[in-house]
Amino acid sequence: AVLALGVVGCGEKKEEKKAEAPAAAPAAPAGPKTIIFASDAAYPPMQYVNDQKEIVGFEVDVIKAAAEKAGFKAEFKNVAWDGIFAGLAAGKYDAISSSVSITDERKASMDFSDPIMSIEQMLVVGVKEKATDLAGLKGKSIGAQIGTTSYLVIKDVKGFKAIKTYDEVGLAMEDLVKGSIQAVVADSPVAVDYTTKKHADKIKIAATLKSDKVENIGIAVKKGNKEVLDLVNKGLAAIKADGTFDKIKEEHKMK
Amino acid sequence: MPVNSPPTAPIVDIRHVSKSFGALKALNNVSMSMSLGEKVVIIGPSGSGKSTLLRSINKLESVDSGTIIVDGQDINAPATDINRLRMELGMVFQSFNLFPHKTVLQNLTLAPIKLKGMGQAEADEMAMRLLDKVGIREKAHVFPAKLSGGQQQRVAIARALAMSPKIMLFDEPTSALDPEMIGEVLDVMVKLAKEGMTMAVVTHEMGFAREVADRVVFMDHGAIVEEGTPEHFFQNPEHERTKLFLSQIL
Amino acid sequence: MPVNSPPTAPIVDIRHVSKSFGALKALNNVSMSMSLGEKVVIIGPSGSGKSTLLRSINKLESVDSGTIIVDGQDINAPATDINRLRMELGMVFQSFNLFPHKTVLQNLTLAPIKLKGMGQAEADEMAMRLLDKVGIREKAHVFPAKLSGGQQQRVAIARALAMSPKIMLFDEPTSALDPEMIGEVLDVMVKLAKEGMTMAVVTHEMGFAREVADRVVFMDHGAIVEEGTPEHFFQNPEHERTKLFLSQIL
Amino acid sequence: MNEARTIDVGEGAAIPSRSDWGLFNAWTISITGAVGAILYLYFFQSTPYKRIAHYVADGIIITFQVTIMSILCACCIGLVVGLGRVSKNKAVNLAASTYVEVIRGIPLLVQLFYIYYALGRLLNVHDLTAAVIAMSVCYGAYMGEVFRAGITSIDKGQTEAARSLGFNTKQTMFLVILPQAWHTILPPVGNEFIALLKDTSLVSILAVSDLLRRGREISSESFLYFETYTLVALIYLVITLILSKGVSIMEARLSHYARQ
Amino acid sequence: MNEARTIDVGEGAAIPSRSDWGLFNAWTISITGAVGAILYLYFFQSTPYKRIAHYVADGIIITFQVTIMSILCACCIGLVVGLGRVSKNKAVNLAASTYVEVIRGIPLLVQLFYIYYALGRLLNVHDLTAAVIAMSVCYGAYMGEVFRAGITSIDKGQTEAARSLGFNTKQTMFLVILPQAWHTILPPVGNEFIALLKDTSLVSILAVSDLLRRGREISSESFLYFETYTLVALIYLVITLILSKGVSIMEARLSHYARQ
Ligand SMILES: Nc1ncnc2c1ncn2[C@@H]1O[C@H](COP(=O)(O)OP(=O)(O)OP(=O)(O)O)[C@@H](O)[C@H]1O
Ligand SMILES: Nc1ncnc2c1ncn2[C@@H]1O[C@H](COP(=O)(O)OP(=O)(O)OP(=O)(O)O)[C@@H](O)[C@H]1O
Ligand SMILES: [Mg+2]
Ligand SMILES: [Mg+2]
Repeated sequence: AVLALGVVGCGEKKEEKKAEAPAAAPAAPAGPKTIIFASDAAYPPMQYVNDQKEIVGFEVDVIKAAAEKAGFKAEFKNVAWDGIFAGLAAGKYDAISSSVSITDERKASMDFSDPIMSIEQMLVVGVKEKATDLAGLKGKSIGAQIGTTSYLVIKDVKGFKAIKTYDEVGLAMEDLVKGSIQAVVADSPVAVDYTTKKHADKIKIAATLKSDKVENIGIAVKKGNKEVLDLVNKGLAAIKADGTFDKIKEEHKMK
Repeated sequence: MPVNSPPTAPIVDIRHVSKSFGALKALNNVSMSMSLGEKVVIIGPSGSGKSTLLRSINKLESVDSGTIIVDGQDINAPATDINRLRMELGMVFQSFNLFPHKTVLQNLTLAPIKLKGMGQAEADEMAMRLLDKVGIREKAHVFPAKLSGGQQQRVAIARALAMSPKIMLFDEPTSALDPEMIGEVLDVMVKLAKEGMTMAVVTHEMGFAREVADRVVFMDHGAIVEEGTPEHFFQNPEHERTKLFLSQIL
Repeated sequence: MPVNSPPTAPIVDIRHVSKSFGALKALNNVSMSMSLGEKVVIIGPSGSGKSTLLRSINKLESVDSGTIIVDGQDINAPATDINRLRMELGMVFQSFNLFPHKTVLQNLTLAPIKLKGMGQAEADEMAMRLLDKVGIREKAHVFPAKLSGGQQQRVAIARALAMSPKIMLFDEPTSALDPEMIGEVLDVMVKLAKEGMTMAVVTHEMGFAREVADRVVFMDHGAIVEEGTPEHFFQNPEHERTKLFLSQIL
Repeated sequence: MNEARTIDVGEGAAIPSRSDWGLFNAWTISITGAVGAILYLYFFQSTPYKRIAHYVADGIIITFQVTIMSILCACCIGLVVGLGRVSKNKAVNLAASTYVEVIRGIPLLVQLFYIYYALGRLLNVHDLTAAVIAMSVCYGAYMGEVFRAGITSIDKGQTEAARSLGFNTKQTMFLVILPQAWHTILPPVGNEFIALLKDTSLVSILAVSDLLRRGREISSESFLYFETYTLVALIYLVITLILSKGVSIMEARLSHYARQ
Repeated sequence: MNEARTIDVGEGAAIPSRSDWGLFNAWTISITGAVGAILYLYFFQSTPYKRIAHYVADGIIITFQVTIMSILCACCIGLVVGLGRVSKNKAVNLAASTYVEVIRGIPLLVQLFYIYYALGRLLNVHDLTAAVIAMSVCYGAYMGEVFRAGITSIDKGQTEAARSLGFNTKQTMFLVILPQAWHTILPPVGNEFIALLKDTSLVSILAVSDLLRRGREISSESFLYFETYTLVALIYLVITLILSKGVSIMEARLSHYARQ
């Protein structure tokens, strides 16, 4: 599947295509609609940049598969997370595919597709740390990526020495490995990825933070953009129905 | 040179002009006029307002009150195109002010080409004629920095003449020059005077004043103290102030 | 003033000293010595190496070859503590070089306090005595910028004296002064000479040389051309070059 | 002093000049060291440096693209602002001065965020354009001061001579003053170019794929922070050193020209 | 020209001076406008500006903390570098010059990443400390040039007079030269202070909770990008305007002092 999406080149190429997008690709007049997805591609294994500078990952593959089924063309654009919603509102792209959790606050300013999957918030700590919940980390420093639901979990918890926000979740993990902070809260797929692949010997998952609500991730579109939403939902439903979704999950070794 | 106004009407008419710099009255109710072809030499001690008077004629300095009529036009009237009028008034500065990024020839041709729409060839030819006149034809393609002060000032005169002005204004054209070079510039100015150019000259060169001036004007403290022919002026000055000045300078 | 070396041994002994600035030979195999209490006046045209010679005595200028012995110590020897030795050598510059951020009194006391560990009170008292001597006691608490050139130079002399040097070096101490002020500085220098100070003075003041010098040294092109008593010097100079120089300067 | 300060705004590189012995030699040492280090790492420590080098290479092009487009726009803005700053028209003058005062009072990074996110809704431009706009707006203010200083460095007599020949204000400026001012203006513009090139690293925060962004991408993926940032720093260093030498040569040429 | 350039490194604010009519008035307009806008937004547009203002307030303190600590360290480094740059000892001189050349050749943001992430594993320092180290190392190079220019601005005669009294090099520098040089040094140091304050916005990238970081946090959470960045920019503007007025007053005082 990875090879099939090798079209996306460097930033420049993407821009050119974006500019042509409204003209509905004159070279192929009857061609499928192109949807541009913004992605904070520093979020392995969901979406990240590989050695060929392509945006790849689980969610990317899901969207590509859905696109095939629903008959649209998906293009990905790397966007820094803390401005990703501003860009959507400004119409710089059609949708956000960046492990966006569906929350009530966000629903107020954008529309969401059907859930792709549910995730949980996980507490990641150093291998020697004994604490197994947030309370056990009082007096220590904790971090999360800026503007994420992970950050919302810790934002209002009292008793930490410092609550730090990072541009990228990887930078938070790096600080954890370095010892600048003692814990990171992150989405479950990301937490698993970092603790099993990248820094298996240095950090571990201490706990899954229980919540009374189920947290789902989905594709965000500008409020009222029904056309895109319908296409995405159609594709998602199709791949879930025919087992493609589970196959991709397996490929990416997701539980 | 075409003459538009009847010979009796003055070509420059300065009436009750005053000008202050802050608290300092640089010009204090000055009136003076020049008729076509007349050569007026303005003298006076430093700071007496000579330059200010000369510069106000082509509005490099704008006056506070009074009127200045040049060639029939009030230079301060809103309808007057001062840039047009300035083409009638050639000005030569103490510090030459040649354009250092242009050759001597280009210094002469720039304004005629850009302002009068003269063709390159015509302008070049005219410029060479003028350079001949001031005696430095051979320096046409040299940059000003390579010239001596005297040569630069002669180019500056030629540059002003290139616009075929009706009147030439000189503000101490030889004061910045070494003694050896003063002569060559004065020679050009005398030649110009003999050809009938209307000239207003601020200078300390009394020999020039004696030889060329139709009228000498003596200024002090922003006012014209005395004026008259060179003969009157150098032999029987009326005012004490004039006598004192002449005794110092001669 | 305690004398360490026997009176016969020279207190300054310059032997075969040369010094170049790039291609220019500022000093060319110069030898000269001074004994204790002697006053030597060095004269010569501009650029002849007078300043360089004087400055090389306290190593403000380091020489290329030759030796300089001051008070028994080779100033270029590695073992010599040049900062210690400089305390024996008071220097007065053409441009005064007072410390503008210190009062007159502090200018005098800074070095004795910091370098000799003198107490504040003792230093102040000594400084006031010296200011008395140069005649500007009343300016003790004023900043140098408020003083005239002559006053500044007298302070500079007092500052040098505050370190109780054995030898005083003067490099054209009056050249930067207006004529009215030259006298007041020379007076102080004459007084100092009368008290028996060893002095090397570069100057164009021939009157001073006549009155004070034990020996006059004439330099040209980096070499000593002629030396002798003032009488010999001003009445019967031997060399053509000396005669020419004296004829120009007197 | 004031005059001098305003023309010498640059936070560019340290320009090596022959009169500054230390800097002149330091330049040689630095460039030799930096180029040597890059070559050594690339050829003798191929893993992982070769991989990093290939990954970040296209970032250098983006960095130059942003720099060159921004400096061109900044020069245009700077010319307008500089003319405004010397204008006798009080309203124009004040407008230009206020622009300079406000823009120089706000950090470039904040301006970047502002233009990108805050104004993003109004002017729907893509990243590279937003970056270029922000850099130009910011450097336009600095450039304005450079132009102003260049214009005021020309003797008043030149204006008077031109005006007395009959040229109007605009002709005087473009035919007489500016052609002379560029000698004064060019070296500080070169310096601003270097400063701007360094500051383009800030656009990496907007996910523009410049040199630094590429470095951040590969380091966060490969965890080769030390190796990546060493290489990125060396690349920036070599670029600015070469440019600063260029400015130094230009300065020497122009001052030579000015003397003749 | 060279001398002047090196002391006037500042990318600080545009310092309003009485001799610059336009800038002087522009300052008044800008500060009135900025303060007025903040007050208006806070009191008459309380939602959402009050919320934003309260959220970012503690960021201002961090910004000042980083600025003040960094400028102090940078001054110390600058003094050492400046002394090195004027040293007659060729090795010392070259070391100082190379430091200046290299540091000024690398973007501050790259230096920040380098110190924080690349060297971070070796020297495991607190983020604030890393920020201060990086800012100090970078500004130390600029400050070194300020000190160097200040030192060389003192007449050579002062050194000669001090040396001839018997002071050694160090005593001469600290008792005679530096006490005089601070008049020349202080205004550009003030300017560097402003430039540094603006550049502290970069440390927001290291997850230091300064003013800009706080702004980014609240805007990414509340989606009030326009409102947040407007307020943040205004706060920065007011701070730098006030500081630039301070520098301007200091400059006038010192030049008055120098005249007396
Ligand atoms: N732009 C100016 N601003 C302020 N004062 C000025 C200005 N131009 C001239 N002045 C003052 O006005 C007075 C008259 O100046 P002006 O140059 O006309 O004298 P002048 O007779 O030409 O003297 P000089 O022989 O020195 O050239 C002088 O006191 C001068 O200082
Ligand atoms: N630091 C220096 N660098 C280069 N050349 C120098 C230096 N100091 C002196 N010189 C040159 O050395 C020569 C001797 O200089 P010195 O100052 O000793 O002459 P002087 O006799 O004192 O002249 P003056 O009466 O002008 O003071 C002069 O040609 C001078 O230009
Ligand atoms: Mg005059
Ligand atoms: Mg001398």
